[in-house]
Amino acid sequence: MVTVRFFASIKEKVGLESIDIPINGPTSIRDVLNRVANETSVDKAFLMPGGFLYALNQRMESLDTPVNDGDEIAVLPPLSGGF
Amino acid sequence: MVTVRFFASIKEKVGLESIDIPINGPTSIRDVLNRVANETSVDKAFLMPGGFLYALNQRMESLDTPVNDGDEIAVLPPLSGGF
Amino acid sequence: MARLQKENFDVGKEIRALAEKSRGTGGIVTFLGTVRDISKGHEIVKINFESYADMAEKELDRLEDDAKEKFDIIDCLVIHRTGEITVGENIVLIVVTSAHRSAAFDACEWTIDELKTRIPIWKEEFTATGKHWVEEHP
Amino acid sequence: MARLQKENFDVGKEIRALAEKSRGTGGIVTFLGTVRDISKGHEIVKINFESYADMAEKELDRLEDDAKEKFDIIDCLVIHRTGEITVGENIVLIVVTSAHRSAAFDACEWTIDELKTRIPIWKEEFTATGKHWVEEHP
Repeated sequence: MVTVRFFASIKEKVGLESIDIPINGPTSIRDVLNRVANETSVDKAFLMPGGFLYALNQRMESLDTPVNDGDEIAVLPPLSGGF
Repeated sequence: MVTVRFFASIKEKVGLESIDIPINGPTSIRDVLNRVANETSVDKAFLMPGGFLYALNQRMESLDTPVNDGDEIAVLPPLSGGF
Repeated sequence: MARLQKENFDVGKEIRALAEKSRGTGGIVTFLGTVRDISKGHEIVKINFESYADMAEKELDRLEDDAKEKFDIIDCLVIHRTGEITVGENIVLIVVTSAHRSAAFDACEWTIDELKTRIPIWKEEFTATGKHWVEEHP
Repeated sequence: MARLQKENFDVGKEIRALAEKSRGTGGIVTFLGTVRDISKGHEIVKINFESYADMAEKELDRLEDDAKEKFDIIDCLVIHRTGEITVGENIVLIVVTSAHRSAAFDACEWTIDELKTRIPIWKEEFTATGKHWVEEHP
């Protein structure tokens, strides 16, 4: 099982703060997000539009990074901290 | 008459805060400082070593700038404001 | 140690505390970001910052460490507020102490630039006509 | 309006006052110079700043005006202390407010660099073994 967390505009559009996805065998962040799309009404292209960042256990990673049971993935829309 | 003011290390070495120099006809800052050297024990080269700044009526000027009766000249050793 | 906090901060107090950590401090460069009244032509009522808090705190600490490694500075402090903030109020503070002012300026500017690209924080603007997330969507 | 003064200044208060002059302020860059404990290998007890006060005040005002003309900033404040100052205490403060942080950094760094070349102020250092004027004699 991995937990996928959503923030800001993505959280509002998905309608969830997070979702748990069971995994079996070798799985990447991209695989998990495809599963999120299958199990919700959310489009793949919406979760992976090309300009988002993804964190695995609170570190930025690419979509191809492998995930393990117990990991936390976060979908990060374009950042706007600062001022 | 013009007043010549001294600051910091120059004031200590000249032993004066200021000196009044009478002038007649066309006179430059350099002329006035030569007169200061003549009327005190201070060397010309000490007042005009090449790295000082000079102010006329509180504006930086070159040694060749003409002065008029009532003007204030200041001999400024290398500045060290800031921190 | 970086801080992510809801509460406001006292700029003078933070600068003093960091400067007093080292008597070798000669130059202190500070960047303070506050809430502007206008954003892209819209009058702002207030803003709200959401964060991925656990990650943002770790990344802010890393940002301080990276600044200290990259530049010839003594110390670096970053504070970022979250939650609702009104016009004119403080958002973010970066303080850099150094013996050399040029390194302090470079480090402070680098740190605010980096912060905007690395720290998972999102801004929501509230205007007279509604609210929206500030994201340059691809 | 620049200030040359014997009294200390409250950094937080000065920043707040300048920022509040314009609600368009988003980024505020500050340079604070304090007295270091060591100067060229000598341990400093205190320092003393002498100034050509009338001229220094005028030049400080001009410096603020020049910064505002040269850079895309909202406002610029310069304060320089005179007289005796002990280790760790404030000497000089430059605050630049701007809508654009990059201009604020450039303006603040330019202003402290210029200050050192234009303002008739001289520093006397007091060490355990005596005192001397800080001048790079030609």
